[in-house]
Amino acid sequence: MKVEGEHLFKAPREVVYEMFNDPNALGAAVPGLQKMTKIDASHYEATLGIRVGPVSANFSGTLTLTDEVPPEKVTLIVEGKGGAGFVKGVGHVNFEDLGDKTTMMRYVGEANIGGTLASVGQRMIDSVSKSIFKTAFEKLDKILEERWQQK
Amino acid sequence: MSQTFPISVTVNGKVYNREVEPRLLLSDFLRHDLGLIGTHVGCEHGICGACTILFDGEPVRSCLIFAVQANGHEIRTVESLGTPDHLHPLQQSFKDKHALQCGFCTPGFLMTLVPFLEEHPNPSEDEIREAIDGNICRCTGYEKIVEAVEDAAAKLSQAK
Amino acid sequence: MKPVNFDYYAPTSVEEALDTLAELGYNGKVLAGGQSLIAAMNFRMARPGALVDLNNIPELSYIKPTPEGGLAIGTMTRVYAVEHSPEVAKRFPLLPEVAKFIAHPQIRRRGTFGGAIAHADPAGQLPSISMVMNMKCLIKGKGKEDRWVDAPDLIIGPFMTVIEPDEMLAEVVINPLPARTGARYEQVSRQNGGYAQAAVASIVTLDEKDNCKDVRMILMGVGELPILSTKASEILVGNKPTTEAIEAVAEEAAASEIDPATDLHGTAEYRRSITRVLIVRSLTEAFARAEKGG
Amino acid sequence: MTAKYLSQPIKRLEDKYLLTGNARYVDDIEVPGVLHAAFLRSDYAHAKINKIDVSEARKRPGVVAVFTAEDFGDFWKPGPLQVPPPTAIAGSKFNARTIVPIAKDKIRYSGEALAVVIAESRYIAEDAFDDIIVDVEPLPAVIDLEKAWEDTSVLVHDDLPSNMAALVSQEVGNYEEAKKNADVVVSKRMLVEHVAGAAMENRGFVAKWDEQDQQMTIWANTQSPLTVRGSVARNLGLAESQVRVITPYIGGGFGPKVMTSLSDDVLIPWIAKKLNRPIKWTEDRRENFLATTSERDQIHHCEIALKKDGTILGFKDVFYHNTGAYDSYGMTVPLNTQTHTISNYRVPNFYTEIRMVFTNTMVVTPVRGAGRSEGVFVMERMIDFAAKKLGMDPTELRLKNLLTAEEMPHKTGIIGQDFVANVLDSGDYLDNYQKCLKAVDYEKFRKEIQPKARKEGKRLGIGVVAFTEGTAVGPYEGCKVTISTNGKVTMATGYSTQGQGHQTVFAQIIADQLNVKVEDVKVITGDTGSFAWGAGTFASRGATLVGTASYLAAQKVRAKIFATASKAFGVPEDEIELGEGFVFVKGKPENKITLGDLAIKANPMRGVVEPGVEPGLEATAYYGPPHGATGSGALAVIVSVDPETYKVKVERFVMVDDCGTIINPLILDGQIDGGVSMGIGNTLYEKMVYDENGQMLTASFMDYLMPQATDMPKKIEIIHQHNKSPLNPLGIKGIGEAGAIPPGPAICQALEDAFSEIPLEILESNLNPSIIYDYVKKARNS
Repeated sequence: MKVEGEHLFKAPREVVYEMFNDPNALGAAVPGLQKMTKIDASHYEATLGIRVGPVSANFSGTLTLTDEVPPEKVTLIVEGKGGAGFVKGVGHVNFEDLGDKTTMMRYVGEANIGGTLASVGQRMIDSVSKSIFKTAFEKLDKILEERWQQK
Repeated sequence: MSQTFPISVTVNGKVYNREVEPRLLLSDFLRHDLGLIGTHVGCEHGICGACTILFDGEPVRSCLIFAVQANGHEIRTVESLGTPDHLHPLQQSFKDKHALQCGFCTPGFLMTLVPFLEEHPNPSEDEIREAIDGNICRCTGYEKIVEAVEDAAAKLSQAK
Repeated sequence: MKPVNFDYYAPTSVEEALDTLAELGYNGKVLAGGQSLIAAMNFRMARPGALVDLNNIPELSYIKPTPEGGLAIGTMTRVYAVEHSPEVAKRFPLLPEVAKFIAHPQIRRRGTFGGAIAHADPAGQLPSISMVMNMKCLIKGKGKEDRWVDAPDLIIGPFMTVIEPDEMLAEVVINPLPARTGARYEQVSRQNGGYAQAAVASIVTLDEKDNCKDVRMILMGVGELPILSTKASEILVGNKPTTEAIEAVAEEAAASEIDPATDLHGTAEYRRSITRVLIVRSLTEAFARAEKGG
Repeated sequence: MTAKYLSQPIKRLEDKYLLTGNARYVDDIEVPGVLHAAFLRSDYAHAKINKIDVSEARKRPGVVAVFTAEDFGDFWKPGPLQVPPPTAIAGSKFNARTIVPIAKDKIRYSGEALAVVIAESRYIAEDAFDDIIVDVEPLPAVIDLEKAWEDTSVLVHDDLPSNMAALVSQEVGNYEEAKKNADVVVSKRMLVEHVAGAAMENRGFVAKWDEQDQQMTIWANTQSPLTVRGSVARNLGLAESQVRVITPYIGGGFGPKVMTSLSDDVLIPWIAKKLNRPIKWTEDRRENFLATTSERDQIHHCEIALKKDGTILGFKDVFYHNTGAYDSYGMTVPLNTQTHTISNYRVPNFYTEIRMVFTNTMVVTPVRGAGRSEGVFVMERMIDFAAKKLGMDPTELRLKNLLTAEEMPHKTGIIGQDFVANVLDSGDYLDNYQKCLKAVDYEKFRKEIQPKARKEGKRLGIGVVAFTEGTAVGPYEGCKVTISTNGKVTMATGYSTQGQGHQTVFAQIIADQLNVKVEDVKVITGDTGSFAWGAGTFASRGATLVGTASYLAAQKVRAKIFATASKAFGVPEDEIELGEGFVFVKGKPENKITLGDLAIKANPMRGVVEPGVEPGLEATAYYGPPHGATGSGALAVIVSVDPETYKVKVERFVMVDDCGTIINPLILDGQIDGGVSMGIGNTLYEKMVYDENGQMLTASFMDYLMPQATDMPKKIEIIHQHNKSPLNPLGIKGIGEAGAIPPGPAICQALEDAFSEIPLEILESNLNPSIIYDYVKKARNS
């Protein structure tokens, strides 16, 4: 499944980039994230419990940051496995400084979903993934707002 | 074994008292605990209709109800209709019109149609097709099932 | 395909149900008709720790008139009962019209009105209809004041509502529609009883000069959530619902208000295209019905 | 000879059991002490297995045993070639990589078994999946057929140089030469999409080992009980006589249940023997989509060469055929495609090339229509495209090239699934087509109905296509007919039945020969304890092969009746008359001997059964045809398309079919109707989809859409032709797959016709409104 989109952050590019490298911020943004442990500078282990209505899926997996070009771009690799299947997502994230202390983030990536989720959950995947992104951005906006105000 | 619940269910007029795990599907309970194998299981997600039974007179999917929920209720399965030598009029029409082939989906159709014919004694073809849309038959292409229902409706209303 | 184990509770009163839900918290899950939930459990996609079965609470099943002339529907009322209720047909003919599209007769016999709304399936018919009809949802929780939530505020995400784990949807109230109101549901699905690829429901009211006095239109299956159109009222209210005006609504709403997905059964572009078509069909018929008195 | 029952609409004898819930299917078999098996299946389509840790699962209460590939030791080995490759075709290449019962080092499709849990209940067995730790290294999946064929592709089988499973080409005449003389050449790339058999009953298997008797009893809903018996015996080192396979009532087959050497039929008997406990496995619907075989899935590159007047000079077809991860079932499907591509028309020059590829999907084996649908689809589509280019009506082009009765038998020269050169034995294909045009009133539709509808803003289109159905292939089938001492008749065959009405049609044939009541003939199908020879239920061969064997065996018994009666009455045989259930001497009907009493006399306790005479009123016969009998027909459909939503409705459906002698018209029409619903389903609803990572996305009826009652035309109008096959004494040809074959190309033609003002060209076999929308949009913009 192709994942593509953009989001306007109301903060300068450096701040946004910093947030994307901050496991606490990322962790807070991801719905259902239960635990996130740093392995090294760019590797994290995480457990995730996604509850979508009656459907609940627990995943354990890793988050890797690569190809970092601060503050322009970063690639996120998420891998998770659980009883309902697995998810592997690669997202290339670009940050464009719009000059007015706002940053346009554009992301393009691939999400591979496997197992029961993929084989019988097709009709839920789109709306649910949209919802996860939406919730995540809302949370990131809030985090930025707080940080940016603090600065 | 997790916790079990005592249940008392009337199936085809007979009272059964059993202990069941709450997760036991009604379809499995009927088939394997009570040995009423006429109810068939085709998909276990509520689409194929093979497991249709009457729950307090209403046609429902027995794969989407837990046995424990049948406690105190009345179930009817295909076994309550006719016997090989004394077929129910609808069963006879199915036979006469060649409305079944492998027979696996047939009990589900019958249990959907028995209450349907009670409510619609003179159904139109469109009504019949809509009534059986929740039952999948891979063998017959439905045309002969529709004919059988028309035939049964005519017979039943004449008998009244 | 067999469900995992769970604890089972079969309260016989609302009070007992609320006690149990409060005790279970996040571990508990209401079992209403179960027609979506048990299927998901059979696939082991859903693994609730405990189920609180509302099927033994007869007091949750009813359709009764409200003093205002509307209807109050108990959460456990079967969809089939709503579909075939003369009371419902008389006041809200849109409901039986929609109900026929919900899965198949056997599912409607068991599936419940409140359960379907609380399930908040973005492609489900009843959540959308509850929104377009602005139904009032009564939510109860142990030790909490009863609260009423408008349906459009109930659903906050796909399969997500504001109902807390210790709460339950108890009743849905539909207020009477004004005179000269017409409604129409239009849906495209691959098959009879299948999931909607796109659907539109409109409720319109005409004034004495045959101008559009009010319009509510919902677009479903074409976004993360059902979408209440604002374009429809912007363009139509105060004006004659001409073919051109209706087409303008269709054009604009389909272009800017929806975010359909591409999936196995159709592309986003196709869904956009049929949404446009369904808006025209739905509004045209709704206005025609309003003209006839609703 | 009486023919009281043949060709009569005898109501089915089996129905009364099926209708009342008294028919036992495999999941209905209750064996005391049974344990339940469940297979943990791979989420990944392609991966290297590091470790599968089942130690925790073994500790779960209620779990009796858990096995992975390692636990089977030497017993684990790739299965046999269930169907060998066609050695008869010169230059053909075939790489045998047969299916393994459970993944060992590598996973090759999503849904492949990784472990089998044996527990007190299926519920507990599935619980134990949560305890199993699967450590694998995912590999890129091979899915796209054309890319898979390239040398640069990732390999499904690492020990092969490429993903080529087979490369087989056949040619009659010389296509390239013929093309030089052509006025018009059309070439296209077309897809024939992947569909499921989707019998309503999933697969199931019960094995019971009797340690004292050293006997294995198996209940299975297989289309090939004798293959299962043979492989279980061989795998376990038992004699065939120690294994009895019983097929109870079966809830539909449609092809996939013919595949053996799967996880269940290989591993469960071994486990039952090892644990000395009966084991039951019942497949669930998701497993059925993931791990039961399915079919179609071909990509064709076709070219047709014609003269200006529409005469076909030649046809070329290079096609990719997906075999899935393994190719145990040989090349039945693509060979069927090769034979059926040109089997309707005079095509003097034909080049056909199969590129069979391994991919990371479940194995492909026949599904109703098997290969024929694909061949007919591409040929019919190409004729439509050629007609457009020639400016001819598509029906006119067909009328010009269809084979006639005078040309029968017609050798196409293409070697088919039975490894013999295809001979079209009988039929009048032109006549089929003409009758079909007349029945649908093509002229009236063109001149009146369609223009009128168009004026009203409705889009109607018509499609009329021709088809053949290769049926009744060898090697052989047989049966044993016995008259019991109660005068009733038993027939036993190794052939298993899945709802085709065999219990009735075989009884009809036998009842006529023996002059007994049809309900007094009991037919036992697919029980190796009753009859232990045969091949299996496939290729619409039951009525023809077992039917003919029934006829032959009954004739032998009939001869015995006369011989025994002659001796009993002391008169020559020609003075004996056979009444209904008894014999008497002509002119002396008052003195009769019932067949039951005669059966006692044929097995005397004293006296002599003369040398050369077999005792009892019993006989066995076999029938194997020199080559298959080809059914044929034509189909006209009228469809309407909603011009705004692109939803399609089949308004009329008129089918002409020629299957030779009709045994039972009721059952015959039922076979056609069922095939038709599958054909319409395959065209407008059903599609199995694997994503580029090899995930099966349609593993439930939520996404794999089965045709429903309201999806079907109101009436399937059927016209029967009666050109008998010269290959067997009754003149029978098969019918089981006919209905599934022509709906695809007919509906495509009709859709193009509904939009005749734009250059619409449909190049795939499965459509939905969204796809039609795209085609129309593209055509409008071109």
